Amino acid sequence: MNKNFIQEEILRSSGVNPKKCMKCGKCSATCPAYDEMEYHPHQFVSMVESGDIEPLLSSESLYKCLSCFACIDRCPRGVQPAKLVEAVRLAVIRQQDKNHLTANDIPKLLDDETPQQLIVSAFRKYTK
Amino acid sequence: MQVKEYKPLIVAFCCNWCSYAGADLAGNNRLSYPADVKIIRVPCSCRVNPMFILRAFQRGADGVIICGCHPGDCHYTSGNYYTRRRMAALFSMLDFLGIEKERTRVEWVSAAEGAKFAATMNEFAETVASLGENKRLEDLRCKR
Amino acid sequence: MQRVGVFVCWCGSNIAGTVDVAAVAEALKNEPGVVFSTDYQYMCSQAGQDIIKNAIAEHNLTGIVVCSCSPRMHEATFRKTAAAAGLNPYMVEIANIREQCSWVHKDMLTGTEKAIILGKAAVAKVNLNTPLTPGESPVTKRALVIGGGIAGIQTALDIADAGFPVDIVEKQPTIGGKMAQLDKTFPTLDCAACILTPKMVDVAQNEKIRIFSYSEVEEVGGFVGNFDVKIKKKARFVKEDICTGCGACVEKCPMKKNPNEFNLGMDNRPAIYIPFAQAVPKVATIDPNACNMLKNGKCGLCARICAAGAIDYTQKDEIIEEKYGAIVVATGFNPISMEKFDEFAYNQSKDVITSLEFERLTNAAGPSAGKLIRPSDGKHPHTIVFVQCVGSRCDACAEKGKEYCSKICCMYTAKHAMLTRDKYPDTEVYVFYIDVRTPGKNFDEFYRRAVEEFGVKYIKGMVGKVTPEGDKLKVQASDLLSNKQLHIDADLVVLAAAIEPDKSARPLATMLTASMDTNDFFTEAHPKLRPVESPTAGVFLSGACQGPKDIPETVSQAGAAASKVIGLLAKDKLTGNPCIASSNELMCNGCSSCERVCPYGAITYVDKEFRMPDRTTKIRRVASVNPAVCQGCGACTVACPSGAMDLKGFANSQIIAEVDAICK
Amino acid sequence: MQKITKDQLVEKTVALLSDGTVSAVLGWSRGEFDYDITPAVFKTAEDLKENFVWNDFCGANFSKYLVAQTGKVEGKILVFLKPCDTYSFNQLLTEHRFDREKVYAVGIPCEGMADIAKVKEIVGDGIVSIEADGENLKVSTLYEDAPALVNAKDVMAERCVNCKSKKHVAYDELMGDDGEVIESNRFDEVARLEAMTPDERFAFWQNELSRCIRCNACRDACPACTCEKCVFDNPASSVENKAPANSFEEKMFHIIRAFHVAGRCTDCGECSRVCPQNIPLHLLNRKFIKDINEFYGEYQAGAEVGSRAPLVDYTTEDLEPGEVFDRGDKDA
Repeated sequence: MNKNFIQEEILRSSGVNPKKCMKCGKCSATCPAYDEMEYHPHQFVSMVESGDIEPLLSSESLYKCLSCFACIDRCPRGVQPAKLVEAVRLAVIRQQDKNHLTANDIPKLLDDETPQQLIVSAFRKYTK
Repeated sequence: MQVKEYKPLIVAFCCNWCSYAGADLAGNNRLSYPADVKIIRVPCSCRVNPMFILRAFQRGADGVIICGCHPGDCHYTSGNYYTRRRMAALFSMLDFLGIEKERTRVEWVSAAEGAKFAATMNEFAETVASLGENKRLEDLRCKR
Repeated sequence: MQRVGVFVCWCGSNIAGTVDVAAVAEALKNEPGVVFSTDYQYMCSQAGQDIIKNAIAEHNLTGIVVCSCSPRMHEATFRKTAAAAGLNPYMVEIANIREQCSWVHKDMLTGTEKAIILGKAAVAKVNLNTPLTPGESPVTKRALVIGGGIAGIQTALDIADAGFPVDIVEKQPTIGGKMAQLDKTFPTLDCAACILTPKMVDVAQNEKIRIFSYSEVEEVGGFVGNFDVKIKKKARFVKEDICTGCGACVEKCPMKKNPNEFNLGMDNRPAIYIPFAQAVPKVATIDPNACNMLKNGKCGLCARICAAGAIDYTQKDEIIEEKYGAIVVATGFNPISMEKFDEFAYNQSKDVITSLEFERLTNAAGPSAGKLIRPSDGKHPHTIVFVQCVGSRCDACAEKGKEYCSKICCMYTAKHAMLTRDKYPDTEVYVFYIDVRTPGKNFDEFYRRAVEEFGVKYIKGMVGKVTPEGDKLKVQASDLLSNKQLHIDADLVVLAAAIEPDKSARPLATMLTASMDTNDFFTEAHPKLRPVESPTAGVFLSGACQGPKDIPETVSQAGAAASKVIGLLAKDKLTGNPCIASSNELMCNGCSSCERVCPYGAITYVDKEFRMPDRTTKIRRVASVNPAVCQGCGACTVACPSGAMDLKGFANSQIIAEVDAICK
Repeated sequence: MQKITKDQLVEKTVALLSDGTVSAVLGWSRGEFDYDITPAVFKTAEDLKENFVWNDFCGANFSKYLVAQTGKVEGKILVFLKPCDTYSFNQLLTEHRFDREKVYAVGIPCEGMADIAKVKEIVGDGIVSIEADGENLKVSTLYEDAPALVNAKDVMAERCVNCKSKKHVAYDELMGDDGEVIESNRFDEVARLEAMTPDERFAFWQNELSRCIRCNACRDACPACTCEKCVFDNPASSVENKAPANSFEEKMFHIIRAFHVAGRCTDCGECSRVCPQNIPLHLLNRKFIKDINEFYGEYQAGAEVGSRAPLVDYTTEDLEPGEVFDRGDKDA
């Protein structure tokens, strides 16, 4: 997968427009996992915008984000950094080729243990 | 038999405050455009009634262009916004009836854009010329 | 049938170089209505104009066509010529055969051919011209200024200075507006009161100015030069002309615990109050929601104590009707509500305040007598965090903030930070910014001084959240340049709240039929060339009601609005453009389409009785155009499906005649 | 088959007439044939009992008649409104065309009206009577002894097949149950034409519009065309009425007519119903409606009184007239 393609995929699946960002840093200011992260929420936005995605794909930061969505709530421009983080995670999964789930796969995953919530969120994520 | 050379006839409705002045500026700077373009002065592009456009086509015009102030710059604050909606709807309808869409156009030309005026007219005249005569909207009784 | 004369100008060789002028004159002779046709070297010269005048007399012409340069150049000239010869000036049409013909075409044949067609179009049009007379309306030589802040004060003073009477309507009990609440003003740091209060006194003492304080505009009718305005003077339960402003009642009033609006609720005032010491008019006002006498009929202390006998518990709202020639809107701004910005804990801690509250805290006449303290415990704050752009430049949160930049916050925050460091060098002052915007004379220098001389710590980044913990405010913020998250224990957090137009502006705009943008700022007639006029004739804009502004800008716009008003009031009569819309009542459906597109609110409806063919009568609603307000854009003529609405001078039939002539 | 019966309507009307609530009734009256129903003003119970009709051919939209009739009647006039008629009713109120106080509007449900052209396609000419018979119409002709049975669904008018709403948006009293706004496929035919090449579209319309005889029935029946004087009847307008001597005149008429009602047309379909040449005139109006919905957001004329028609409105972000076509190309 080339760089541009990944960038487009991330933008598409997240639905985020990083150009709306005015670089105020409120996302990072509000982030509870800030100190754990190598790349901070505002950096995600600017790196995705500039297409500098490779470092993000291999960064631990991806999994430090708690998806608390404080950044989405606080961002004055509606950029939604957490959705970008999620999209980058998805891009990683895609690269590992475990990327898709179709409706036909669902029945065999169903058992008494698995919470339905899980199936729903997996479905939401892996069908994008 | 003498073949009459085809020259397109273009009617340009120009807003008094911007494009008409833009046309004057084109003249001042001696920027030429085809003589086929004939300008009718209106106080605002929103004065242009679809009836005028159809009438021009009916009487044998090959193209009609409406020039107004850039959106936001209307002398009357909102006239060109109405023009934009009306003409979008009208042009879409003409297209729906199978009229070549290239024959109608709206351009925003300010009083300072003499060069843009000339360039627009040159380009529009060329486009219309390449379409040939207007046969779909003309009234046969009005033909020269 | 018209008797049309055609005059083809050579313009030296400008036209004659590429157009065979004689051939044009000859060709147009055969057009319908043309009884005379000639050409001349310079039609605009005295000799040329004489040719026109003589021909009008000699051939009894009812209309003339001049084939010459652009009408933008000499239409006015030839109209005057026609008028001098006794012809209605609007019976003149110009065929533009210079700018739009001879100058853009190279060869004689093409040029001549086109000139003839343009001439024919002009002849076809003039055949349908009708004599037009510009409408005249008298001008009421009195101006109304709505809003008594610095914008309204300056506008009123300037208009009064030119000798015209002015009324100021202010909804608060005193004029002065926001500026009266400020401490110092940037970038020169004069004290706001020192420069404002003399102006307030000037207003009070000016014989030409009447102040309707504690009043609101109730209804606006009429049009430019002739507005009819109803003003509601709210009952203040104190006779304004008798009250001396001694303040004895204020001192004795037992109902002391009411939030003081002037200090933004940071301290209390009695039920009867004077907003501040320099108030104009300096008259007490009773708050009917707080006064025990007005609520329960028990007390009456102030009436007993008032030596002048000014208290009147029976006072009622009063409606004043007045005529005005011009109206200036100066309704100003307010900081937006911080209620919805939970992350800054504005509702949770008294020590999170807005910048305007900070102004009051540092103002010598404020709740703390100018001593910078924490509102919660009155202690001196050691660490102060200023947050910029709170609610400004907010795209995502329309229900919380505003999309635009509020313009003044960068500068007043720099001022606050600088003054704090100056007066209390022991404090640590942080300013969190996204961008520092300082366009303005000596503005950037001012901001640099805050950083370089006064040691204010400017940090590029935003505050993410403020958490009250004990007596501290935990501020979590990002420092983008050093890529760190900061945690600051602050004593005071000051929010630079976005500003928005006053809530009274929207209903006022409806009353005035003045247009507004989506943010409720008044729209100007032209963003560059007519910035202080509203598109509605006779309505002018002053100050922040048109967009965020600082004081110097407000004052200069106030002066500009005043000069526009003076220019209008100096006229005895307004002559309008006669090329305006008019409705044929017989065909009008009364459907309101025209009214909806009219940018000027020039169209109203009247019920008219019509005789029907069967001899019955029918009452129908029909459109009526106010000639003093219509500007002649023609938007209504296309909105009208029946063609009842037409534009004089650019009538449907005239334009169609032009189209036909061109396409023939 | 209509759910509400003629007797119910007559009973209701006679009651309102006799208690003085209304002094006249705008209703459907027997015409020359069973399928040829005429709008009429009834003033007496006798007249109503004798001549009032309610069947599958009562398509006429009465809203427009209120413009003239409210001025002629002392007291209130009762009008029957099918769901689609209520939109026209509101639109005319928006345009201040009649006095709401003078009208007593009775909403009645509608199961869809029949199109006589479709009936004739099945049974042929010479129809002498048509009666409702359950789900069917019993059609007797001159040429057949036994009446033909035609399923009402098969002969439903196009506008009813693509009914946009069974909900009444205006009434003083509702008879029967109210329905819902329907997601119809009414724009499919417009979309089909849009997908054609310009030449095909031109040929289509040339074929349709060349049949126009300029009888003005479309205009006269249209509830949006209530002008005191139509531009096409006004010698001063420079575009007054002309016989259709060639291909363009009627195109001009229909384009301008559609433009004049654009944003105001409620898509009631009366134009096509009354066209003696069966020209699908409603497609022109639907094209404007479809465009307006796509360009400026969904708008249903008449859905509420006082709404601002899209063509007398604007936003600063509207699309440019040139983009109208680019948009089409993108879709393709």
